Amino acid sequence: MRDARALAAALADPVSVLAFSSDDWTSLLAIARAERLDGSLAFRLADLPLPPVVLRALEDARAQAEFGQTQALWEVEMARRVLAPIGIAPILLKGSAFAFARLPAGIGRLVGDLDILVPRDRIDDAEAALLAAGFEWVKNDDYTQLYYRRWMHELPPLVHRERGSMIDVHHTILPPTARRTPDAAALIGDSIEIAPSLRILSPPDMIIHAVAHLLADGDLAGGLRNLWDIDRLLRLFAASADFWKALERRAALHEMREPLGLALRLADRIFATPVEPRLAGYDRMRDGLFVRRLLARDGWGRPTRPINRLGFYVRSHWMRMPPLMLARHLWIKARAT
Amino acid sequence: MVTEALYRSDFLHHCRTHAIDGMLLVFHRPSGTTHFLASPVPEMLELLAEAPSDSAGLCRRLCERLDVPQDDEALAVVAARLRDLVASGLVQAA
Amino acid sequence: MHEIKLRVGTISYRVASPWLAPVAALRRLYAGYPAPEDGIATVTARIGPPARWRRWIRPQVGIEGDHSLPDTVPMALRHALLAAEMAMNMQVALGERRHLLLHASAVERGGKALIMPGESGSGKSTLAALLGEAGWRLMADEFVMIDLASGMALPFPRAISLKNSAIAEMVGRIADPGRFGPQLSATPKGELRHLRPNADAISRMDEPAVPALILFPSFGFEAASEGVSRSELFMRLTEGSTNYVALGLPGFEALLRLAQSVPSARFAYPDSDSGIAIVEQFCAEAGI
Amino acid sequence: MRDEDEQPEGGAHRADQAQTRRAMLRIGALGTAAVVTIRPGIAQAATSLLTCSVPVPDSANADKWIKSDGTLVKKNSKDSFAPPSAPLRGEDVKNSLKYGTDYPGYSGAQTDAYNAYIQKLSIGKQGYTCYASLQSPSRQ
Repeated sequence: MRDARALAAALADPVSVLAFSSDDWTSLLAIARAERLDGSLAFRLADLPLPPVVLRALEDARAQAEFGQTQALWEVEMARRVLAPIGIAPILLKGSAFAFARLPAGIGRLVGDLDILVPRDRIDDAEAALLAAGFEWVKNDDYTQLYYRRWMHELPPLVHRERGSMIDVHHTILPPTARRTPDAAALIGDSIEIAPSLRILSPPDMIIHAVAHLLADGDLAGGLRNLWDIDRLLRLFAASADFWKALERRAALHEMREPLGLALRLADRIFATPVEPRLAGYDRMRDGLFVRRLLARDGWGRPTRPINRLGFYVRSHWMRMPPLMLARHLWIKARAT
Repeated sequence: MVTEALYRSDFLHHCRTHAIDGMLLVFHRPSGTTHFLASPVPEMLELLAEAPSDSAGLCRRLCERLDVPQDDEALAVVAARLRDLVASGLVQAA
Repeated sequence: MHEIKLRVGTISYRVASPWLAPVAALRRLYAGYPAPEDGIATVTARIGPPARWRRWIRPQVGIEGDHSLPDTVPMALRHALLAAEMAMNMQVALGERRHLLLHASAVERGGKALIMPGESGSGKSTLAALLGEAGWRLMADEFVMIDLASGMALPFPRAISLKNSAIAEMVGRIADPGRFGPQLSATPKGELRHLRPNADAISRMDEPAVPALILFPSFGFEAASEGVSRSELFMRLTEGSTNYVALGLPGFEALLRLAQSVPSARFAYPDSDSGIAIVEQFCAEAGI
Repeated sequence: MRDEDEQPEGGAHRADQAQTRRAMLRIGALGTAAVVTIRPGIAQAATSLLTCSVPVPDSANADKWIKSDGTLVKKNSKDSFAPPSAPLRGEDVKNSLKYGTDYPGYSGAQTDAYNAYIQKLSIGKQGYTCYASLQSPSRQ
């Protein structure tokens, strides 16, 4: 296998694996693990007649995913116990939200750190409560602290000193230096209470955040998994009437029309996700670059296409920072390593 | 006067337990963690599972159950062990 | 990329490298091992240059694969075989989710397994290698897998890493030089040489055994021994297990069963002969 | 191979128990942990030479405290420190010995005592292999 296309096909259309040779299986498993999609793959291929040795490998991935979900839900509960008493109902983001709400995007998904969104005027209270409950800074040097507090949309990451788990506390979904400014108050205003003192984003905002996470805020590392989230969410949400209209309104409100269109086109091209053509817009020349970047993985699970990757790395920083700041940031990073 | 927090635990419901070498070995399902608990922690958990208490109330009930006199030292120890239990998630403020 | 596929117990490996030499060395070391079931390797271990130019200029080898740890320190190319072995270990340590992993060596006699957990330097590998040539079947030198449902110990007879003085000791006892890998000098673990388990260990790699005794060796002391309580046994086995926590309740049940039913002791020994004598004495008591 | 589940019977034992119950509600009892949680082994086995750890003190002396010169003494002894709650990470030990950094969560005086203990480790002691591997410049 020369890229991750077979993995994308296996996720979107599981029977495509029935024609696999033994070498194809080895490569598929390596690529799926590298893209952190092995758990999702294991659930997608669950009921197929597969070679026993493959079934056992997928069983490992499924067990790992289930353990991850237990841990993620426990971290949510521990955060709730810290924040509820001071009147903060955090909005769960990404994997934790999918797991807690039992959304299809959460099935088999690896959940990393706990990401939560809190109102900006409560972020100092949240920080103080978490520090008092055993969380500490991962990096406590002046530059990191200043960098996050001035330029980022979240606190510097916190790690729990006993449990070793990490929490990212956001006050919006894009850095203030980004060219687009999502409406944080609207994200919070439209959020849904899913359990006492716990909330998730509304369905359209959940898509907008997934898009921001995929395109506007990163170098596309882990992009295939983020795009798979979008596919799973869209297939669920699109069933309700007026969803696409609501999505369009929210995209305009959050200044995310263009990235949303790109994400929809990518989901369509890679996972054959049913999307609203008008929102997706026409294919652009550069869409192909994104597709290549998202699938850049060889049959041994190694990253490929370094030039393309480098371009996306610089792009990710470019999008977040004015050029002079970028130069300063890359200089400090370079000296630190 | 400050109202003292109430603590509760649904420890028996959430845990698989096993007595071993005078300690209690506990597998806590919601967190997936394993704990070794030494006295008086298992007794405190049992009491909190029966009924929520504040720290002082728990100390009184614990000393009754263990048949030892209650004093300031016992109060301090119970308060400290409660903090450990809250940190581990086995007990939460009600 | 060059690659070799082989099966060790329940693990079907593909080991890949951009250099031919380490793969050729693995082929010699693992001669006689079976191919993966249905020809499908499900675990990829890799070694590779940590940066592109490192493939050519003062080459260095990074430890990679399906599962990897950040910040593992790359090694010199002449230690590539060790790096490949570590990459294979790492896949099991980080990826295994169907069996409880114990960081231990194990040998079997009469269907009963003696399990020897220990840190590196405790002598667990050397003792297992010696016993494996003296009437016991070698099951594992690094990882013992405990089946979650049956509680049986499953073999994982990878090549044994002999370190420092253990090398000469085994060379003196084993007639077939073909079973030894190349001598690796000044590795992070000192002098190192791999030893292929004997034909019996390889041909019976699918044959489980009942855990019957757990001994914690420590090398380099006056001979002494003492019992290990059930709670300490439980705790120590979790310390050496890389997947105990991830297995959840089934892992707890399997480990508790082990800690409740298998007798355990620790012992110190000054040299191999007295180590083996102590082990045999314990085994006689435990009816192995 | 003893079995500590077996408990002796009798009145003397019951009196002992009452004493033990009292003792565990004394301030002194707070020196030992009553909740010990098992944390994931961080792939120690696979990468022991890259990421090893040093238990302070070794498990046979787990209840001892450490004096500033690194010797082990009975717990609560004067001028001694409680051991760290977990084995010290090889990486932290290296940084502490090389750059004088404190162990995360421990004071400078505690760090010095732990380092004095580590530097006295001899072959065969728990943690020695790790300590030795950190000393060798070729093993960075």
